[in-house]
Amino acid sequence: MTSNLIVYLIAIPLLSSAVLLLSGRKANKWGHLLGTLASASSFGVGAYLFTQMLAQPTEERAMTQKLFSWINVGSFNVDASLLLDQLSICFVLLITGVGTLIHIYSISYMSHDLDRRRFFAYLNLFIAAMLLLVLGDSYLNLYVGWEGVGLASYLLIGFWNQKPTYATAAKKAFVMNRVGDLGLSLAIMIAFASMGTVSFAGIEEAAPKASTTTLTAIGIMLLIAAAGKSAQFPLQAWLGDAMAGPTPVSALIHAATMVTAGVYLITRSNFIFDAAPTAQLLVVIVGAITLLFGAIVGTAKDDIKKALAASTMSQIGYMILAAGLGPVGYAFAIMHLLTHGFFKAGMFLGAGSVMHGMNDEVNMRKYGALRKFMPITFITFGLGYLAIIGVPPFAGFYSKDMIIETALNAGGIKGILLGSAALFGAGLTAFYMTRVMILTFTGTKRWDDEAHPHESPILMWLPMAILAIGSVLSGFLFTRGDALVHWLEPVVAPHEHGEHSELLPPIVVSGLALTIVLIGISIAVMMYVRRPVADVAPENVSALTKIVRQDLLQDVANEAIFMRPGQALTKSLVTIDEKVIDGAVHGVGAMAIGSGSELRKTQTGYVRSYSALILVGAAAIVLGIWVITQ
Amino acid sequence: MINYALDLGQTAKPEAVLFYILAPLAVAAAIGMLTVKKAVHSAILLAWVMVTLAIFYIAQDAAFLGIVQIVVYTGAVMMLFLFILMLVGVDSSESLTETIKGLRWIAITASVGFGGLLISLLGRATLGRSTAGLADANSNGNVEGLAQLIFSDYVWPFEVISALLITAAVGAMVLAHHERTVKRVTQREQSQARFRSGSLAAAAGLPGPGVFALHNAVDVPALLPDGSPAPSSISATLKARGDMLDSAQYQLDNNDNAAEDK
Amino acid sequence: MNSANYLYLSALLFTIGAVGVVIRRNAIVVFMCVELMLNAANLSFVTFSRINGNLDGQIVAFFTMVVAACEVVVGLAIIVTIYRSRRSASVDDANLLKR
Amino acid sequence: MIFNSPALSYSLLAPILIILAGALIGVLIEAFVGKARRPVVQLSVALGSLVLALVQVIRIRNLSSTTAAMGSVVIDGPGLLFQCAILIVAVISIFLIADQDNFTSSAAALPGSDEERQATQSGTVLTEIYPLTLFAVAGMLLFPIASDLITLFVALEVLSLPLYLMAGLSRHRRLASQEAALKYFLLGAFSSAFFLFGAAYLYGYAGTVSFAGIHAALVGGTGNDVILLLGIAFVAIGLLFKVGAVPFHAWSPDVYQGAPTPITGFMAAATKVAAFGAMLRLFYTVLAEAQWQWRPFFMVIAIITMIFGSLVAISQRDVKRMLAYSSIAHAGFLLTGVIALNKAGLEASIYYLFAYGVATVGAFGIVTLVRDSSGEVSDLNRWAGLGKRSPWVASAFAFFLLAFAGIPLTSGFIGKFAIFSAAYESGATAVVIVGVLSSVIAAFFYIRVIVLMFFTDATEDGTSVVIPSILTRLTILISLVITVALGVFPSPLLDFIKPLAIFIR
Amino acid sequence: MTALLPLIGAILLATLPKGAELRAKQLAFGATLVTAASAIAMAVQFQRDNTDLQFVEVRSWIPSFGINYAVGIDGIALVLILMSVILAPIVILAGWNEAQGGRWSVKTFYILILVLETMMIGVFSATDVFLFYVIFEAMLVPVYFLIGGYGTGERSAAAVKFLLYSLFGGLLMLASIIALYVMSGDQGGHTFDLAKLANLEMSSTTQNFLFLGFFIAFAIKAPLWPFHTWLPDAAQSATPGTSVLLLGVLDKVGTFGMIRYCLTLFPEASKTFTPVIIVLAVISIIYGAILAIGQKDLKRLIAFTSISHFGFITMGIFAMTSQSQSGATLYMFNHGFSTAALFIVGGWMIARRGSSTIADFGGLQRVTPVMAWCFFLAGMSSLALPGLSSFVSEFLVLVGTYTRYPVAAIIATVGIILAALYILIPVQRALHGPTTPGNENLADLNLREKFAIAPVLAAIIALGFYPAPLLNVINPAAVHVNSQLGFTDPVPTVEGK
Repeated sequence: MTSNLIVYLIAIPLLSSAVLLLSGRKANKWGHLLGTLASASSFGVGAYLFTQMLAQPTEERAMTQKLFSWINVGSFNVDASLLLDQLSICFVLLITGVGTLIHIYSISYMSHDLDRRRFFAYLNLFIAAMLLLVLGDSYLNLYVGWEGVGLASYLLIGFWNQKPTYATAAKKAFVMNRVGDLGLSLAIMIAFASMGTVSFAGIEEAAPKASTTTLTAIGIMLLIAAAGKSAQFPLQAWLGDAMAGPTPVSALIHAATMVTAGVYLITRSNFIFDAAPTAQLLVVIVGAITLLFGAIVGTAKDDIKKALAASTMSQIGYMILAAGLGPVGYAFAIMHLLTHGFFKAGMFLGAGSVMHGMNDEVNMRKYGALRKFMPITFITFGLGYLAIIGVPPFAGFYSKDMIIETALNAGGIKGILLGSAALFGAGLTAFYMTRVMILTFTGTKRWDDEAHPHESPILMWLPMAILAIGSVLSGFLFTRGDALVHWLEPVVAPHEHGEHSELLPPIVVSGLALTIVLIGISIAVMMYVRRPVADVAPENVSALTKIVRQDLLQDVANEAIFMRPGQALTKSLVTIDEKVIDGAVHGVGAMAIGSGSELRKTQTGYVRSYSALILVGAAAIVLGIWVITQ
Repeated sequence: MINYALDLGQTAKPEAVLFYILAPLAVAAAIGMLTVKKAVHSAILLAWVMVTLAIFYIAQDAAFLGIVQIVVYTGAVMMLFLFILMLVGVDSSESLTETIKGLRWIAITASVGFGGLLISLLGRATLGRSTAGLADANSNGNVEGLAQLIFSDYVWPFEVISALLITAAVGAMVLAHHERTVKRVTQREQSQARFRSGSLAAAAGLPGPGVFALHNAVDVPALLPDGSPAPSSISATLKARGDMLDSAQYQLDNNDNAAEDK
Repeated sequence: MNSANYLYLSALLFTIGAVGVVIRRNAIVVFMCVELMLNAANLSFVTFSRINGNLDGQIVAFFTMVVAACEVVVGLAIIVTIYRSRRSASVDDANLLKR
Repeated sequence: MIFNSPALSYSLLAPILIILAGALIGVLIEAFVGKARRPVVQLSVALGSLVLALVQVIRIRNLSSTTAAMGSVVIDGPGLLFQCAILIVAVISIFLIADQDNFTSSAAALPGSDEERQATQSGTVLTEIYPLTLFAVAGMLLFPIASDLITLFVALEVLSLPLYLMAGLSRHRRLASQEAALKYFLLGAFSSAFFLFGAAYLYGYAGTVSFAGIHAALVGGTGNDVILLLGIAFVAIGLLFKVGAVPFHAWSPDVYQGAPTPITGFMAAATKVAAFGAMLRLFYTVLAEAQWQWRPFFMVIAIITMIFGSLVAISQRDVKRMLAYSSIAHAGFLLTGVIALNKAGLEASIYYLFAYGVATVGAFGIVTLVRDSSGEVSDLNRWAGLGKRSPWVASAFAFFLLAFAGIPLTSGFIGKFAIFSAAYESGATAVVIVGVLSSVIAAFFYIRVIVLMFFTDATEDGTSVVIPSILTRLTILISLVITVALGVFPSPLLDFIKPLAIFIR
Repeated sequence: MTALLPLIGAILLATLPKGAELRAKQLAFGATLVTAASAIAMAVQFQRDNTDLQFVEVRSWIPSFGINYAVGIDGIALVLILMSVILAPIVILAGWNEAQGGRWSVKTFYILILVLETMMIGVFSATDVFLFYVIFEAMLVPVYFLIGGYGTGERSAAAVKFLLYSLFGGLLMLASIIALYVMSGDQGGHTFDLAKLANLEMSSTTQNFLFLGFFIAFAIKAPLWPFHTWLPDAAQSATPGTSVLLLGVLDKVGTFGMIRYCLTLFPEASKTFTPVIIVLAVISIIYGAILAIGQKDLKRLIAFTSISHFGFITMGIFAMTSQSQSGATLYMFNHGFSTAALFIVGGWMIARRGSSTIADFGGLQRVTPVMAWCFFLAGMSSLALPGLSSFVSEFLVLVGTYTRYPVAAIIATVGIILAALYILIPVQRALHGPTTPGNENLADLNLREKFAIAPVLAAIIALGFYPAPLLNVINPAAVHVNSQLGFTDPVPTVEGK
């Protein structure tokens, strides 16, 4: 049985991670090799399974592997069981494939870091967790992977945690992810309470019978989860800071794989969203807002990684938008996810390469004219650039165009709004990505003399090149004969064509999109080629620019709404605990002591007052008798 | 008198007269006991109360007790009190101002309350029977009746009470008896010691009790009531030799000051 | 006259004795007040003896006298001891032990 | 007129007679035996008579349920149990009393005088303590079995007078000791007067002084209750004074503090047993039918006593005073046993009295050990760090305190449990709840002492624990063993008590 | 019975001469190991599906009150006993030197620990209410001396507060026990047998009052808001080992008592009070978490996290679904281990640094990577990271509670966000950032310490993935508890597979 192999997908990197972590410094020499090998073997297993799946007829492609009964209490039965179907294999290949490339890249990129072994251990851990996320056959299994990737992400963002800001960034990411996790766990609870099961298959079966309210509640909770993990509005703030991690991490986790888990979750839960229109509407709203938000933020970033991060956020907004459009959009969401995985990972690696050559400088205003020094990086980065802004025939064109088209066709005013947002986003994307290209590779050199820009070694540029090839070809491959759409059909509900009348014909949409992209590029060229670029960000800019530079005040808002009230609450509760609750306890004690020392004064030491006391006591008793014999 | 519920039957007229004369006197004496300054007076007043009670005992057919009350109580016990009073200082009088804050009020309130309620309660009480009288019980004589009881029914407490008497004796001895650890100094030895002490002043001995002298040397004249030295109180020889000390320094007010300075 | 009057007298004397214990400072006087209380109790016993028509009350009164005598011996011994140590018979001066 | 010669049933009275004989021999020894040999002889005589009396008590346990001495006493199960308890406590205490360091060498000498110094240096000891103790024990033995008011009153005085005397015989801080004697005596006499007055009313009500007669009158009474109630009230005041219940407690802290520590221990333990014995007999048998009148009063007194004792103990700075207030609180707990007025309450009270008595003697035994150059140190602050210097002594003391606090696995816990459950059974829920709450307060000050001994560092002045003499050691050890045994394995005693704990009227 | 083994060890220890510290430690460690082995052997013989009490032993103790030495265990008790006996040797090994700074000898420390262990086993296995109460109260004494004698800082004040607080609760319980005892006398003979007392007839008012007597005692012990204030002080002052036993084991007596006594003896009152208790539990969860965030002292912080965790346990118990009930028991076990890990590792950190203020640490990950990792893992367990054991229990409690009290569950779930904060903030301050002065030369874990912590962490991970061995033992007992009260799980609105 081939399904017995599924567990090895996860087990290999997990085991490798454990070995690397436990073996200590002894493993420093070969740790990175083991890590890469583990990832590659996992990819190998994945590829083999993929071929096996291809060999099966469509209906029999999905396979499950039950490992053991995990939690079994009353009617709450959860097996540790893995599900490999058409949707998860896409992710498996993306994760292990891109993952392996990034492992290879990291061997060189991290070669000077004393803790490279630990880095690889974390990467392996991440791969394992991410695979568990996409392979789990129930929400609870998914949850384990879900938090696992969060943990790996935390560890990797904080890899250089001796720098306090990095450590803070890691913490921020984890906490905001936990907000999302809250949604996921509530979704699971609601599902169990209403349907008595938490497995995908079980819920899919029960969903039609469940009330819309229940499903909407689950849907909203899942959306919160997705928003947390995928840095969607309003839980987007952590992603920019997450760039504190080493660049390969940004490429793998915060561009290609982990952040797209939200898209996976929504796609996987299609049976819930399809039956919960309100939740679906919320999904598209979140997607649309985020894609614009990310794009706008991206226009003002001088930090190359943050600019790419903003772009990631925006692109995932596209995916979420697509996933929110229902059965017509799931495949495109996944497609964009995959193509994005290639080009964004490639670009991040490119950015890493630039930083590698520039003494880890990240400020693009200190770059300029690097094309000559880093030709390979320039080319691979450029291919990714073309893909992301959606120039045909690069991968991004296919996937993004589909999403814009689907959005426009969503029907009515909703369609027009979503479509316009998507189109406007495309223009913005073109603008800021062009800006990145121009600032980094063209123009005049703005770097100091200490920097000696140079091309990266082969171990670094090879993965970049492979990813660049992916960014060029993948879109074409996926859309040829609607390959991906058909591949995914058994998982996401069948595609019902012609449900909505098309608002605009596809060719017009493509044209419109390209025009907007061109406008974006032109503005960028006008702003950054025609005019000299200052090596420090100009201060005399409009208020709007300032706001955009502050990420549209996301951190300010978070601070004002959550952090400060939270801190105030904490402080006041600490005080209340000490003063009021503990104070009451101590008060009782003090009262006892106080009344004790007051009563003690009756013991004056005078015999006569003692006899008076006896007399008073006797009088009181006589009084009592007097009263009761009345 | 107020018509109380407690009706125990009427007594003979003479007894009533006796009671109405003696009872107020007894109460007055008792109250007097609390208000006189001198302990001795208190003791005398208490003795009067006891005698009154003895009379009442006899009036109530308890002749033996009445006699015992006078002989033992008033005679022996009160004598003991008086002895001790002598020992402690028969003239010592006690200020009746209250020193413990609030005690007087508490005492008055409690006692008025206690006494008032007690009497009021007694007035409310009924026994459901009238006075039986002791004619039957005393038919063989009061003393015989008591003896019969003491030596039969109450022989055990009577025996035990001997323990009390022994305790009292042992106790008094423990507290008062001096175990001589060194031989007692005889008067002879004392006098020898005085003269051998080297100072003649010591030889004279201290003035006897009741003598208001501040100095007992032969060279100091006694003082007349106006404070001047009495010329006849000192030997002419000393006067002639000029060994006489100036008695002014022993003037009462000077001496007070000197004492304070010390 | 009603025999009950003896009881009222007894109660009155008892109360006076009790007050004396509270308000007098001289230990000997205090003790005499206790004696007054005992005497008051004895009066009650004798009166009740007559009322009840048996001699038990008189027996108790008799025992009380003996007991009182013993008590007086011990009590006065204690009072004298403390007087010798302190040169004072005031109960207020014995105030080392308090609180 | 025919004189019936009285039948006294001497074998039943033998325990008391043995003790009295011992006391008399003691007095004679004072007269005829040389000074040097007196302590040993006196101790042997005292111990011998106590043990003999104990043996006799146990021997006559099956002869119980009989009146003796012309109805003056009742020999029944509870009476014998009380006598047993008193005798055992006395045996334990006698070792402590035998440690003559605690008593003045010459009571007649002025405090601080040369005479006193010389007497002390010459090694004179006050052996009169032994006969006095035995007299007190005799009174105590008689107190709970007395069955008429005369015997009760006589017994009360027999037990009190020696105690008044002995309270004044401390070697150290003699002025305080004499003051304690004076206070104890004056207040004791005062309360005896109340007792006597109450007895007069009871006699007036019933026409007889015997308990059986009073009970009969109570059942078939003709008049109203006023005289009866006054009688009960005043007799109760006398008894409550002896046990130290609020508001008749005021003597106990002062006397406990001033008296020589062995006497304090003996007095605290044995007097309580005797007084509660008498109280239980009186209220369980004679006055049970009047419970609707007296129980409310007792509940109030019990509640006030428990709370007052516990609260005031908290702020004490002197270990003996603290134990005094603790004994006040315990008097409150024991009063719940009186209130219970059922067989369980009687059993529980007996158990409690015995357990408490033994632990008390042990605790005071330890107090005698903590001294500095000028004698016993009872200032709590100077007990700080005792656990470090003398862990065993401190641990033993801590254990006694835990027993007082009623921590499980000590005798105090079983006692508390038994007595509260009996009270609850009788419906006195409020008393039980107050009892439980004041136990918490009480625990507070016991624990404070433990903290002081174990967790506080010593002050610089040298308080030290003397090496206990073999006798003191015996006292503490016996108390400790009994306290542990009763806590862990109380069954034998409970089973022993159960069949015996039935009053006969 | 296994209970006697540590006691024998204690007696042996007591006979040791004064100076033999090492021997004392070895002996104590050996005794606890033997106990653990014997308990595990017992667990193997335990029949899982039998809901009756097993290993029952009844001996007459105080017949005149109907008191027996009666013991017997069900699945819940077994799990808790296992936890206790496994933690004991670990605590001794981990805190090999922690008795040194105490007021008394090392020997005394271990005697107290062993006596305590005896009582722990006893308290979980007692089936006689009186026996339970005796041990419940007597346990306070060794702990009191452990805190007061070997702790740090305001140790005596903390010890006194702990003792008085517990005594207060205990005595309230005593009042209830007395009432039960008296009632049993009225209804066919005095007894303290749990099963017989459970069948007493009483008015609902009586039941409510008696329930409160028990519940407040347990709520203080557990501790539940607002009876919690003794815990942070005690934990702050106690040695790490003592804290482990205190929070990990002793406080479980509170929650265990709720199951065994509150629910069994007073089913009706339990139902009456459930809403109130659920509210208190939820407050505890949130309140404990928020206060933990606000703490500056590492030990206090851990204490407050425990308050939050005990909120979960209590909520699980009173939600009375099979998931929540099993989850609550499992939670007790897991909390024992994760708190043990936190305190043990935290204790090492504090011992090395000489301060328990979080701000005094910094950058430990560079200096002492192994220790930092252990702390991190323990922290992750405390915040119930999926894949670790505490997740299973926490989720079971939540999901079980949700089916009956959705609002409570939803609010409680917010606790998981706060948990992230209260763990990650100290992790960041202590482990991350630059190595602050004073921390440069801290030593990493030695072999003994690694051996001590390894089983705890291994258990945390292993049981996270495979909790079945425990759940199989717990489930029948938990279902039994619920069914006694007449509770069955709410049925899902939609029947799905």
